[in-house]
Amino acid sequence: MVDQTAAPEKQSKWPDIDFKTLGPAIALLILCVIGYLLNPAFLSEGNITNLLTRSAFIGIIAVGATFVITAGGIDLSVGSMAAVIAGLMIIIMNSAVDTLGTGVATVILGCGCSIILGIGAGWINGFLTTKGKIEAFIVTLGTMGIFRSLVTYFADGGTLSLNFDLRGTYRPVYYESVLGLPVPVWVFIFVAIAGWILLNRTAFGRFCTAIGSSEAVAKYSAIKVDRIKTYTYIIQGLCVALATIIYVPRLGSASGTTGVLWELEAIAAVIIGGTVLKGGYGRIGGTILGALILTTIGNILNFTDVISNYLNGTMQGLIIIVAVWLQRGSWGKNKKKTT
Amino acid sequence: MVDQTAAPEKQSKWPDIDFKTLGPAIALLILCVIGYLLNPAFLSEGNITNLLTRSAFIGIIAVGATFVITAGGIDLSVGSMAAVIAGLMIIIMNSAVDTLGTGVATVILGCGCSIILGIGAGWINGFLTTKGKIEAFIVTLGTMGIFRSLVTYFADGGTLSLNFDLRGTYRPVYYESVLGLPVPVWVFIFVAIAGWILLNRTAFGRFCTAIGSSEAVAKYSAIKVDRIKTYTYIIQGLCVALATIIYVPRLGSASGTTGVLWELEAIAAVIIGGTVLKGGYGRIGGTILGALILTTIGNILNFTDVISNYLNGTMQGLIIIVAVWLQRGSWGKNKKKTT
Amino acid sequence: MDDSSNKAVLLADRISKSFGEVPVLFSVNFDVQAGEVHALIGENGAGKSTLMKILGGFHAPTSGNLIYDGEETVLPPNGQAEALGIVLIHQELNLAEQMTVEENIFLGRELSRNGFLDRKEMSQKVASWLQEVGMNISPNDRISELSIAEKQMVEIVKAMSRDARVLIMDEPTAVLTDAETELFFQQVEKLKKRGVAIIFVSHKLAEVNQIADRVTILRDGQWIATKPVDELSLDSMAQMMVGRELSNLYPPKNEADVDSDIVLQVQNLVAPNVNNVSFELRKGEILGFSGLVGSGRTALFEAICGLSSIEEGQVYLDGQPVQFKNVAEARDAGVTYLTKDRKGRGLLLEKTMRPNLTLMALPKFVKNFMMDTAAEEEALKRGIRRFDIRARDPKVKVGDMSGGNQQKLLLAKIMECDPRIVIIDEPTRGIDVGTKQQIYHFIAALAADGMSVVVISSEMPEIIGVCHRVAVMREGRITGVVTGNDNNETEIVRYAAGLKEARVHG
Amino acid sequence: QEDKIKIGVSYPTPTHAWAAGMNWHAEQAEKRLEELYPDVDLILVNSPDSGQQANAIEDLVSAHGIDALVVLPFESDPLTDPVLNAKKSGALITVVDRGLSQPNIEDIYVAGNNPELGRVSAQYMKTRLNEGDNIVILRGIPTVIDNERFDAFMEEIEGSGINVLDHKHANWNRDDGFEVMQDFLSRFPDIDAVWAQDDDIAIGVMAALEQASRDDDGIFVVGGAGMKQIIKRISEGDELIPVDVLYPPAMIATAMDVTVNAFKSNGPVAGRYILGATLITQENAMDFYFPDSPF
Ligand SMILES: Nc1ncnc2c1ncn2[C@@H]1O[C@H](COP(=O)(O)OP(=O)(O)OP(=O)(O)O)[C@@H](O)[C@H]1O
Ligand SMILES: Nc1ncnc2c1ncn2[C@@H]1O[C@H](COP(=O)(O)OP(=O)(O)OP(=O)(O)O)[C@@H](O)[C@H]1O
Ligand SMILES: [Mg+2]
Ligand SMILES: [Mg+2]
Repeated sequence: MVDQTAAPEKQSKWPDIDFKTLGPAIALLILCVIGYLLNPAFLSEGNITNLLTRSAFIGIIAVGATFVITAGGIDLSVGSMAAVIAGLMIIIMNSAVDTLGTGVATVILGCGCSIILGIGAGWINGFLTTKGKIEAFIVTLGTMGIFRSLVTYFADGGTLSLNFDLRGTYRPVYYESVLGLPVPVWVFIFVAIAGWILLNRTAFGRFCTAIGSSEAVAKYSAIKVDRIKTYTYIIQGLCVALATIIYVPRLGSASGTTGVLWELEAIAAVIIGGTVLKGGYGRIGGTILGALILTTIGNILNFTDVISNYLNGTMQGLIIIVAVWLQRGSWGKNKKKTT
Repeated sequence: MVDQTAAPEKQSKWPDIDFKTLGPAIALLILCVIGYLLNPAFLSEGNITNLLTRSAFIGIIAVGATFVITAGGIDLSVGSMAAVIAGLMIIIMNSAVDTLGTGVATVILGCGCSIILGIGAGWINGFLTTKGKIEAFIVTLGTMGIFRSLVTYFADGGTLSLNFDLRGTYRPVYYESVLGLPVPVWVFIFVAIAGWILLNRTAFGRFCTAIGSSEAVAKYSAIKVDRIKTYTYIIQGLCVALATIIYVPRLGSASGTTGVLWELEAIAAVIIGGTVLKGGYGRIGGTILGALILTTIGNILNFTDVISNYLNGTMQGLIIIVAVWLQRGSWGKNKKKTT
Repeated sequence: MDDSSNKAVLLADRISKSFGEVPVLFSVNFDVQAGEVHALIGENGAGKSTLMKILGGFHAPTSGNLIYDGEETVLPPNGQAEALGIVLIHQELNLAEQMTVEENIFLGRELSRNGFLDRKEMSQKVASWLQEVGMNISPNDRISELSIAEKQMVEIVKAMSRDARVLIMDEPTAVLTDAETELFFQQVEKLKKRGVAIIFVSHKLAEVNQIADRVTILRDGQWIATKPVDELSLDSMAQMMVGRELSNLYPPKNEADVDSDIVLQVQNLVAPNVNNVSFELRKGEILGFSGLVGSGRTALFEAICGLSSIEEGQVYLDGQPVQFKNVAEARDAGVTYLTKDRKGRGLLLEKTMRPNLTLMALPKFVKNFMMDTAAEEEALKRGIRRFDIRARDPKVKVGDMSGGNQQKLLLAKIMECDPRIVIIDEPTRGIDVGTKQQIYHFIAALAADGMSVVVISSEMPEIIGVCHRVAVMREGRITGVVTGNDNNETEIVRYAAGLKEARVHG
Repeated sequence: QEDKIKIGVSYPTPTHAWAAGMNWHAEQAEKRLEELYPDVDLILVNSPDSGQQANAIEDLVSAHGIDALVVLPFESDPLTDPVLNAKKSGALITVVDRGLSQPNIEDIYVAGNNPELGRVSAQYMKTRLNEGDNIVILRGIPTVIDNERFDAFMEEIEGSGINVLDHKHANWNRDDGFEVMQDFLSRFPDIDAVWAQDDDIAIGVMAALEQASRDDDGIFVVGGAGMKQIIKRISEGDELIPVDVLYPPAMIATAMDVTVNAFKSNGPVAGRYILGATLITQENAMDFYFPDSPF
């Protein structure tokens, strides 16, 4: 609402386009400069690669979240979903070692199951939201608790670990590079492009935006609101599954603490990127930048010990607020406003 | 949006009023019956008192959250805010012992500071949201991180403990009963009644509803939107301060883990109670019941060992979803609906 | 003009307004005196609403002055001018949907006693006001549960309750039926006698003729004339608005072929607010639906198009039984419904014209799984031309377009679906005479091309002028169908009011 | 700067008192060692979860080019690979508290003994309780550590005739300890002892006992880890909390000492240092009392 009412005030077109589109990019740039000034190693190839690879998890999940949020929903369950999918993947792969061995076949089986699980979990969220007519916030808060406790249960309170030999087979998916870029980054790029096309260049993306703008108008415009909304949750589930597929080889394990607070990070990435939380306007490009910004903040804080470790959270919070404030460009307009 | 479009579907007045108002009450009743069947001690006076006292924290915070949400905002920072206020209160009281002694004066000073801090923290959230034109989600996600890391910093990562003698003076605020009810329950009752009156019987309550319903309409009705929204965050801060005042004497300590996830619990209580997450419709009575429902779920799970400990989260999630589903009454209408 | 401006309560002196680079008003003069009704007319997008908003303080003029009570004034923003006695009823409904009638009427001006709301007092007042305008709703009803007409009446009650010295009303009657308009005008007369200065915007020229004392005509943001109403005939008003001679408003009726195929047949339909309705629609026919507000016309067609559920009865399309589960199925079968609630259900106000235009027919604009933006652009150009949509800035948000142009866009949107049967609910709501004429001709052309059209309208002349046959509904039933010579106002009103009821066989 | 010996120290963000104590000891050790050896730079980083700890270790290697890594893993399995990568970069690896899931990665291993903590607690219970007595258990956060402690406790208590009425997770948190204990007290009229496993939980448990006025009928609480307030009460002969089982937060300092030594002493330093789970009683309490530590 804030954005809707604020929008008409913008008198000239220039600063508007500027900030919505370039805002997150500028924020990221400033962060990079700060990082470099703190420690030139920040711009070393190794660090850049690390940064991109790390952003991949949250970034991929956030692409899914962009669809959910654009269509006016919200998904709080993604972190727990990632944990439970990782857990089940590991269980399935470990038990498939007996029959399929520790080769690629088992890994592919695991990835396949991951995708099926992601789609299934997304469908549950979507179904309960649309057919059950329960607020998305409640549904996904509920499934968040359920998924998280399920993974703890499967792991018997401890950690589920991938068979050691299997880990060798699976490792390259996280650690290898193709054409100079690590595999997770490629997956990220792929998901980002696919997401961008889907949101901006297909009828489906239009439907999401329309539903987020006004469900009633969408319904009267021959859009199958419930179905499309369910699809957004399924896309979210799929993205979580993909993120999990590249997460598992990294740490080779899953536990009750896997993916804690990823949901907030993902949503934050989406909002920092310029998507409107109440729906109706989504920007995949912004989301990608949002994910990069969040990862960079963490990275920079690891690069310096000027600040007490305890105050990391303070820095993170401040930077997020300032980044969004800068990009919303409200500082330029404040005095023009009448209220 | 869901709710706005759903509303016109309701054909007869009866079932509508029924479920919105009585739904949470029925859900609570069912829970109590289950609790009693699992273990008759559930209805013992001691347990009921424990339950009510525990609900007081979340309940008081949730009353504040009802205002914020009704006016179309959200506050994710309440748990961390409680922690940082508790921490500062303890620091202030401990250092006042030298001058004011360990008597009531110091406790009153502490409580006064708590209220000032709560109002201040709420004002910061409100100011950044309204004047900074930053989404409430981002602002309060940021302040959530900031508050949480501040308390960890103050406590040096550990626990801040109240001076032992002071604790003796302050203890009764949590542990004593007046007319058969513990003090926190009285505070809860007071806050609930004050909140109910404010929301339902004053112009301010109407302004909140109007803003949540449509900011444009509210603005065109000469309502000072920014100011009212800021007030809702200040009320939220005040409620957090009150909750903290009754929390501190319980264990006399605060740490980085104090109040973790209270924000989600408070918001869940509000939504379970029937308030609409996107704003425009708030129910204090429902919020109270929502808080009681959440506490009761936790209590019941401690009263039985039929379910694996690890699955507590699953039960909690399921019960929340089912409770909301029941009260939304969509099960009766499903077949009449078309998409 | 000169002598009148002395007595003017509110006077606009050479007002200009631009939105960004787009100029909308050019040095317009306007004034209103105590105890008079001053009507403002003009084509869609002429700048009437913009001028009203400036007079109400909601927009600041780019240049020019407002003189209130003889003093140059800068009005406070956001409806705070109400405190000065200037009240505006917006063209677009401006109510908080989830709140009750009473809460809305007193919004921002609540009566309190000792800091607590005096709910009894407010409730009583609202109840008596509602009664005065003949409204049969409770102060505790939620706005979201009211029909559009009822919402408009609530707006009117809200405005009239505010002890205005200047009451500005932007198309208050657009969604009202004649009966309601009549009640409304009685209130206006009362206010006038009390010395309130009233500004009235409408596209219904007959109404203007009836209620106004003076008329100002605006064209393309320019002031054209201000005249006492007696010096103007309906035709001259229309002519001055449009800037050219208007031929006959309604197209000649070529009688529909009574033997042509029945494309849509409805038998004993029971649905929410619809009670056992049967009718049939032939190829090339224009079938009107008349009735009072809330008679169930909208409910009937929403049920047919899959927007609400059918409880009993059967719908046949080309003789085949059908039951659409959603709008998409109806659209794919060639049946489309244009809603009367253009703001709430018709258009995405935050988006520009293009996505709105193609939204309903989106599958048509997909090429290789991608949106074909070129085709969309093409469609937009076509739509703009065909329906004469005038938006000075093609990238303007639909919510910022003038009401009439929104309506035209909505029509264009429906037509993108290439329907065989098109159901238009209140097709000309808020549309100027010139464009109305175009739309009527357009409907006639559709029928001539072999399409079937259902026109739901509360404007009696429109129904009579355009339709071959008219079904009249009352309380969810069809009480009669009139054709030929019976297709006249008295006959329809008798059916609508329940004075007469025919046994209608399916 | 280049010629300095850089030692990265990575451990979980202190979110409960024990970890805060560990953090305090680490900071003390940093100050002490950097003063003692000007050419040693210790870099302390904490992380809130496994994934971020992996990030932090990567950053220690890539940005700081560490010569040695002292790591207290958030969880064993997930951090095995990242630590292995650090080792591949040539760093000396010291693992603290939680072993990695593959052998031979670490050069030095310094750890407490979780099963021992459970066992010692159970043994003490057996000395105080008789057959047919009832106890309740408040566990930590569901993790491997909690499982190890719990399983060892149950194994030891088996056959003694002591009834374990129920066990619930109190997440090493005071508030949870308080609430779970309140409910145990409503549920079970006869409880003879409580194994709280951790001193934070024990504090909550004692508050609940006090509230229900059941703190003076001979019931006692066994905590764990060695929080200063608890140790103080033990030293004063408190009946309610007669003993504590040590799980020293200072182990990280030990590990840092040993690691620095590996660079400073001539002989090779390697091996395993397992610190016992000492039973703290009134007699030896003052040996474990650090009034300045936050823990
Ligand atoms: N906030 C705005 N931003 C940009 N353009 C605007 C805005 N408001 C109005 N306009 C433009 O100003 C012009 C005049 O609109 P206005 O609403 O005043 O017309 P109107 O005479 O009331 O027409 P109608 O009879 O259709 O209601 C239109 O072209 C419209 O698009
Ligand atoms: N969304 C709704 N919620 C509640 N009641 C409704 C709703 N829509 C229609 N009704 C009621 O159903 C009845 C029929 O309404 P409907 O809109 O079909 O009438 P209509 O003849 O189209 O009237 P109008 O002249 O307003 O277009 C009325 O009593 C109306 O109040
Ligand atoms: Mg207009
Ligand atoms: Mg150092």
